[in-house]
Amino acid sequence: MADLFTPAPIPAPHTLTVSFDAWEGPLDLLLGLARTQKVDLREISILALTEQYLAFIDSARQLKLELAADYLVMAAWLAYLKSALLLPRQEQPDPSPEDLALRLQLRLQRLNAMRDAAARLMARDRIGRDVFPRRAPEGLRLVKKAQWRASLYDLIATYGQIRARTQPVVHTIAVRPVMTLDEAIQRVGALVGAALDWTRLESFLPPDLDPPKVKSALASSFVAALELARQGRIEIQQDGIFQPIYLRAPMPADHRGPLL
Amino acid sequence: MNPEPDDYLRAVEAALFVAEHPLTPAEIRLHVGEAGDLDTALRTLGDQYAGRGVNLVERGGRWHFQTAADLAHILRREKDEPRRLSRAAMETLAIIAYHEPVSRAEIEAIRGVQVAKGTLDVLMEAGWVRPAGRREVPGRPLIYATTVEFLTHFGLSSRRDLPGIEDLRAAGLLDPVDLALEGLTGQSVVENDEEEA
Amino acid sequence: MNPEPDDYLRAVEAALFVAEHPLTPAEIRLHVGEAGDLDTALRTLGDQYAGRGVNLVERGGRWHFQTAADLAHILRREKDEPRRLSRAAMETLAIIAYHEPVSRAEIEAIRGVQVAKGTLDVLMEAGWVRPAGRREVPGRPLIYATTVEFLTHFGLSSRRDLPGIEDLRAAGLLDPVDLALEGLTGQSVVENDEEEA
Repeated sequence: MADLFTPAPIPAPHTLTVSFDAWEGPLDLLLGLARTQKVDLREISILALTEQYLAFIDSARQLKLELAADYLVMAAWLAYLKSALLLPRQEQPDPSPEDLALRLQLRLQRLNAMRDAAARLMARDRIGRDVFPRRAPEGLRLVKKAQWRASLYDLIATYGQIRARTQPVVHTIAVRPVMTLDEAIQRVGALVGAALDWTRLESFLPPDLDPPKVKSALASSFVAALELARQGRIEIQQDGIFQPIYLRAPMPADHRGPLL
Repeated sequence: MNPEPDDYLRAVEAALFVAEHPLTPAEIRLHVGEAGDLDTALRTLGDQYAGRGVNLVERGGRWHFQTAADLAHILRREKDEPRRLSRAAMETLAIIAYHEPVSRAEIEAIRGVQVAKGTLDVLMEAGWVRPAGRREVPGRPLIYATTVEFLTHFGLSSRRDLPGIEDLRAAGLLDPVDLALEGLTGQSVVENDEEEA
Repeated sequence: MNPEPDDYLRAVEAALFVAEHPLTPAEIRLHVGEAGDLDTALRTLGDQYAGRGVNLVERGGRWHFQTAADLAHILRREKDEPRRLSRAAMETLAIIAYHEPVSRAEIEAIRGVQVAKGTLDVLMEAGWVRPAGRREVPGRPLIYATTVEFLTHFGLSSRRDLPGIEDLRAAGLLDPVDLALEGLTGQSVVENDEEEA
């Protein structure tokens, strides 16, 4: 802020010791020069300002100061403006040099206004420099209180999962609907005595069986028939592969038909 | 406030206001100098701030402003933050609900996993679980049970409203996960079907 | 101080006292509730603290306590010195504050030099300037504006408090040169109007 509160060095061509670092570009330099005219910027003579600027640049050149290009561009433009302003009015180019001069004046006014505004802004009572808040406020605290969410479904579903996960898996062997071989031997042995002629194996099955049990009964009865035949208690006949199987009680030897 | 606090009083007030910690009179004087009667200024400030939202207090020879004790509640604002229970907490809660009262070891035996300390804390903080005495076995472990708030939250009039094992089974909630998956893939699970029926 | 500040006033006072940053009325209400007239309470507190070593101030719609400016010398510490701004940064800040929102090209038009890369960064890092969208013109340049922290730091209740802003506006010094030129030469004024609105 030192550069703000110390007034810009007022350049005068005969005491030129200015470093160009002090200027923020040619417009800034022009504004500094304009302030030396000590008049309201609205009253400023652009022609006089132009001459001041060009003299300043010349002095700088004689002192072999390094001049940034934009200062030289401004110098060239101002030299043009000066010559145009000096021309008789009817010979002046378009846009008129008066308009150009006015434009420059307006720009200087605006830059000057912002420079003053910046100074007044910086001079305000600033936090941490002029006014102070508490250095260690306790702070307003926002305490977050957990609002736990869980539904009854979550609860019971979770419990079900625990039980399913941790219970030993028990394999139960189902009791199948079967007819045992003993049952079949008894049944077939009893019934075949009553049959006089060849009778199909299926006829010896109990009536009203469930379909799964029918197969079991058929298989058991077949094995029972083989067993009874081996014991000589019945005879078996089948005409070909996959043909019906017939059973009957044993005949006297001469009546015996073809054996299986 | 008083119409015209003098500059010395104002300086003491401001110094105490910005201070990072309570100040001794000597520390205050480092700021405000010797141009006034510090004891009087502190007493006057104390009187002026008495009964306000901020008071000037002296503790062990140091002075500082602090908020009035009865206003503490407004400086700490609570905000509800909805959160879901972790899986571990949910399982623990379910086991307590179905088996209460249970000890931690029993919960672990049922879960097949250790129960972290924080898990029970969360359930107690939520107000759903409470310690319910000790089991009279060696080690006298703490046992846990559910609370009335638990019943309220889950809309139960009593623990008997919890669906039993058979209800869970009927709802398919006891299906082992892999079996349920097998069913989903359309493969035959014929034999077990009959068992479940 | 007043003999009997009511509890609502006391609560507002305490909340502002402990707050870590300036509070909006909405933030204050979060703590003190709706049981009183906040505007009145703030005005009353402001009056009560006026002229004291500590004042209640409003900056950009936020309220905070701060020490009185004339006591700065006893409170300032060396390390408090705010960061020095370059002249470029100060001018750029002023231009943004008085013209906002402005684009970089507009800042450059006023200053007659390019805005160095770091200048806007410094102002944004200080928290005083923020990007405020883009101007809907070719190139869609970024535009900048000041922040609430800017108002707080420089002790401004609002941008209307910017020193001399009404005079500058009345003098047309916040209008772009082209616009002013057209006005001066009696030509019609057009395009830039909206930007200034």
